[in-house]
Amino acid sequence: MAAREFWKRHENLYFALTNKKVLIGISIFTLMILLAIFGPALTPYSYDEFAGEGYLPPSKDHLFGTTLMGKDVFTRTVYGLRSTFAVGFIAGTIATLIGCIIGFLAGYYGKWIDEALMMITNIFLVFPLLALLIILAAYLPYRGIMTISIIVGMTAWPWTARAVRSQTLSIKNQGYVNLSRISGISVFRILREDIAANMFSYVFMVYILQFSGTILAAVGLEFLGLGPTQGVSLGLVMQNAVNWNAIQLGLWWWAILPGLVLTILVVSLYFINTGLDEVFNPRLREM
Amino acid sequence: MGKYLSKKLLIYLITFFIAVTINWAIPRFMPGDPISILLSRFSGLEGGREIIEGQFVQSFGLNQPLLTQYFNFWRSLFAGDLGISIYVFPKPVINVIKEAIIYDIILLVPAIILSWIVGNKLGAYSGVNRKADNIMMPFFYFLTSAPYFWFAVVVAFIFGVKLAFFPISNAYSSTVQPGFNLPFIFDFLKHWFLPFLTLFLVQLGGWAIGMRNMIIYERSSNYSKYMESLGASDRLIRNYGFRNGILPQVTGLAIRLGTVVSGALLTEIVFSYPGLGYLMLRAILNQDYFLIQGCFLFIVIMVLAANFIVDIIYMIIDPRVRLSYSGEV
Amino acid sequence: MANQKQDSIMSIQNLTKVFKSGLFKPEVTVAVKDVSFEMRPGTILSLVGESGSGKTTIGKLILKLLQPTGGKILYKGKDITAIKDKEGLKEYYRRVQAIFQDPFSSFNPLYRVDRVFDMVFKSFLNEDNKEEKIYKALESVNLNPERILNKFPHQLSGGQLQRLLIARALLLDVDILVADELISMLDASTRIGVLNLLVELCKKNGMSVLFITHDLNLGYYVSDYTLIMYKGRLVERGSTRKVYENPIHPYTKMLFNSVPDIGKMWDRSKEFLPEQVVHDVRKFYKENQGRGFEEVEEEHGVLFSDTY
Amino acid sequence: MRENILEIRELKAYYKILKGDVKALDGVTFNVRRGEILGVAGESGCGKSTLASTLIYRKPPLKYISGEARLLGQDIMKMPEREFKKLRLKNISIIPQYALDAFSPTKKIKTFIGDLVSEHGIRPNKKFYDKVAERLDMVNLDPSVLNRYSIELSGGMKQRIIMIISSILDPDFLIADEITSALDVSSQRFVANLLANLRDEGIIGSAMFITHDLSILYQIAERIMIMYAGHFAEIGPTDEIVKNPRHPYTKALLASLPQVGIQYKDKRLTGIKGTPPHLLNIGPGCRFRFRCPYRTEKCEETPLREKVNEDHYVSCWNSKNIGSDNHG
Repeated sequence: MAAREFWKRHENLYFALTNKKVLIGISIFTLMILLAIFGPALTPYSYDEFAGEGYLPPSKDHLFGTTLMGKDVFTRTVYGLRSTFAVGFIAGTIATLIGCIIGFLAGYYGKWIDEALMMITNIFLVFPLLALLIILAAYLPYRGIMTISIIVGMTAWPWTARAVRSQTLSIKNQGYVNLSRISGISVFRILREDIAANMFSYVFMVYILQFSGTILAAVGLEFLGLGPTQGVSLGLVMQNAVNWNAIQLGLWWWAILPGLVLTILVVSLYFINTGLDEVFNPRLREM
Repeated sequence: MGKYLSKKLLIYLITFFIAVTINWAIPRFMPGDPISILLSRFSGLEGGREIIEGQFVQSFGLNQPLLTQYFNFWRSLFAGDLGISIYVFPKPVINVIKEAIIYDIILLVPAIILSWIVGNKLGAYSGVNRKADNIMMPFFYFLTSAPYFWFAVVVAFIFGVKLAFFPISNAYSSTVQPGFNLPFIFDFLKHWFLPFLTLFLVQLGGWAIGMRNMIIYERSSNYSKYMESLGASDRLIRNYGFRNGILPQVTGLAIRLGTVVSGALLTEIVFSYPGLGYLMLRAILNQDYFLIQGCFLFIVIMVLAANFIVDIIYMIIDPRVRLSYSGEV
Repeated sequence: MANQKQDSIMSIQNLTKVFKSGLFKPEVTVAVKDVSFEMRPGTILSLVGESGSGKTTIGKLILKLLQPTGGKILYKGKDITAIKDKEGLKEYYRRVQAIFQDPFSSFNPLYRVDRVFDMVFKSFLNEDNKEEKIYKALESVNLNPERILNKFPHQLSGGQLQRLLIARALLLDVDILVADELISMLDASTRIGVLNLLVELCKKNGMSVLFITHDLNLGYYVSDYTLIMYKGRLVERGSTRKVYENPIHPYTKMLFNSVPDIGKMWDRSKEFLPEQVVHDVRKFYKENQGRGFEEVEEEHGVLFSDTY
Repeated sequence: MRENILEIRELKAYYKILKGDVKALDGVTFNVRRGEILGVAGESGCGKSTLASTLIYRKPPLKYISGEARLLGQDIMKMPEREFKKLRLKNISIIPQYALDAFSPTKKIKTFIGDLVSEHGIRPNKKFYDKVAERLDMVNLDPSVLNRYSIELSGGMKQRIIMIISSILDPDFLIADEITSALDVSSQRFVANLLANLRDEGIIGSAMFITHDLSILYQIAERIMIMYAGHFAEIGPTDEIVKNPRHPYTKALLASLPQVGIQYKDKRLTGIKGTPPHLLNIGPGCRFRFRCPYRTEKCEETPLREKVNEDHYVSCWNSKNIGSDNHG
């Protein structure tokens, strides 16, 4: 009986956990996280070590084969995955936070604050961000994961700000916000309990998209050789492969497998997002 | 209508202004003293002394106050002076870029337009046909999740290496004579095809998913219900839904232009296709800051121009904007 | 009107609200223009108008959810537009409250309905005997506390939720209650109960109620005074009986002619066009040029021309 | 007696959802005659809008269960969709509740009308648009509105245009679903009158006017049907229903109706205590019994429809005890 009450109250959670897309997405995502955490412990090599002969196709010893020089591609991939997750978490969080704050302020206060913030947002929106990132990164001689995440996060927020703004606008006009205002509740509490709390599910979905978006942006930078100056990243692995003409030489495992892992990771995030979309918008559920 | 366009134009002007300002500011204020790196690189080249005299003392004007430097920067910009390239020394950056940008245009314009059209059609079909939906959707998700350059590698490997149908680097073979002759055009198209295919396919997924959701959404809208109540056929209702679903897709095009252009830059690198992306990589590897900045500026201009075109199209197809009932896009 | 001023608890004077949108070429909408009236304890004032007439804006201005562009709102003689600080605002809301149109949107769906009581206790009231006070208030609006408290809004009906908000106003023992279309979302059979309750409590506790409505029949049923709004203007004002029995402004006349009423058939032989009223009003203003808002009899005033 | 355009017998349609059946329309019987406007009234959730959907736009989860609905003699419930499509707009049509939102934002009104009639094999030529212009004139609109988009029109204009569109092929039976609810008082009167004019001019054969507002029905309906919680309650000539209601719900509904001339100080109106029952998997029995002052043990059974007067039918076990003395 209690269980039933629980599901009745958390109907959306129930739908989320019975949604095929969400389940598949979460499973793959979890698998990837486990791979990033425990992967390095599973492989006997380190990412920069010459682990064996070069030009080895995938085998039991080298799951993803070896590079031309004999580095273990699997090892490089799992280490790269770590850095990818780190970028996704940090940059995704930064972008979501900035987007939410700007969207909140614009939507809640309206008037010239709204006009000004939306002007800035629209400018960022039309700016080709990769170009901006390139120019920023190109002039930074030393770049860590943190630096990359921050510059990616600082440029990825505009669409979030727009989305959050329109959500705030629609919630702001709900009667309960006005009721809270005339109940002598502080603006901070209204923002937290009436607006933010009701936007939580929405913001969560935004975060998922930011996570995948920032990962892709960061990998693009890495591929240009503008990623972290130390360590290994998925983009760097692929850049090496292209620079060394891996595909022309037939080392497809080097050029393709690390990117495939990344693509699957992004697909899983999309699955979670669309699944949740179906949960929160019953109109899409019918299909 | 005028209000809508002027508001957009204002945003683009401000964006351009900011881009130029960034270009001016970055070498001056970034850590690591990039200007001294530039100076030292030039001084090693033949004729580098004159460049240093000309560029740095006059237009760069490093010994002048910042504000004057800033105005001088704008002045030389309008004179078309973006500096001298190191990578292809001593060519002016503007000429280097002019030669490269044509490749971006012939790659991007067909890829964007075709992908948008085909993607929308497929998405609309997927939105009304459950069976097709189940088969196509995972594929679309895969496409839209793939990084451009990785997908380029996959395409190059399959079509260029395994099947060996198409060449996978450069814009044309060194054996053909560039010009309006058939062998050259054929050779050119062969080189063009794979980068085009990459850009076409990766975008396709996003458009298809977007249109599919729009069609489902429009299908449950009130006008659809009304039309069905009055005996309109599925075909007509679908056409109406498509017509309305197109609007957000055009807006989506504007929003995604930046990403697509970025994707094209990376794709060019994989295929050594000599557009701005490939040029930029060379510039980065050679620490050719003038060229990096020139590329940056032109990418911004390209995206802004494309945005403006999309805005005009949007205005034409959405009566609400045309009649000034809504300024939002 | 002389004695009206004496015991009025709130006085609205020449209230004007203009909305501007857009930073560069602002679009200007005049929502409320030069509206004046008084509110007295123990009376219900109905503010009648169609959509876009500015009636809801007036409610929001009184509640300080919007800032007026011009004019004054005096509460016990003090201009409330001057209240800026948190304490002053709290003090004001201690006595001036509202109930909004949509009962379901008046409650944050994530919290139990008790939250509306918790909020007022935290802000305004002494927490001693909190539960007892809430029980008493709920019982006086004919709600069974056991069945209401600890529930989520979607578990209750619209009528129950609106009663709950009336109970909230009762707890605060408010002077002024703005009831913005509070029953328009309720069904015929349930809304009369809520309405009766509102009138009863108004009379018993000496509340002054601003009953904002588009429904003339409901306005007539509950109110002592009536204000008719048209395009941001107060066009007719007075004791309900007088306004209803002897409407003078063409807009008011049109409203009374078109309200459906059981027992009184519309005259279908006469052509009736809603657009006609615009011309009628223009003509009326033109004929009475130079005149402004005038009292035609005791407790009955009419706007004769908008170009005074 | 005039010809029946629509004959409904024991019609049932449920919303089939995960948790079971929502019995929103549960056994309704009535006729609509040529030339009449039948008013259907009741509060939200009484099944009046479900009735409209069942007749013209059935989409999951709403499902037809049993009973029949004969339009000009043909049972439209069992008719294949392809055939029924041909009857729409020509024989049966609807002015939907969401009329103000029934336009496609990117099509001109002219295109919209033209596309709709083309589906029924009618060429939208000059002659056709002349007819449209004539109809627009009837609602005091200039033919130039045809070249406009819906965003350029006011609410009242949209409502009128939808009424013209829905009746453009002179349907025998027109469902008017809450056509006055979203409008201001002044437009309400115009729109309600317009419905009656369409009927008077013979443009529509008959209409079913669904609304929660009894006082509007009083103005234009010949007969009124009252529904409660998916059940038929009462049907009869307008005057009968208003002056001599025989169902306790009708009586209570009328007693709760404010009218100009009645003030709280003079006469206290009474509401109905409680709320309508939830219709999910609801069992048999009179559905009003939970709120009914006349309730007896018999009410645990679903009441039968019986004739109480000429043209006046009620579903209530105690209708005989409900006097005709206290209203009117």
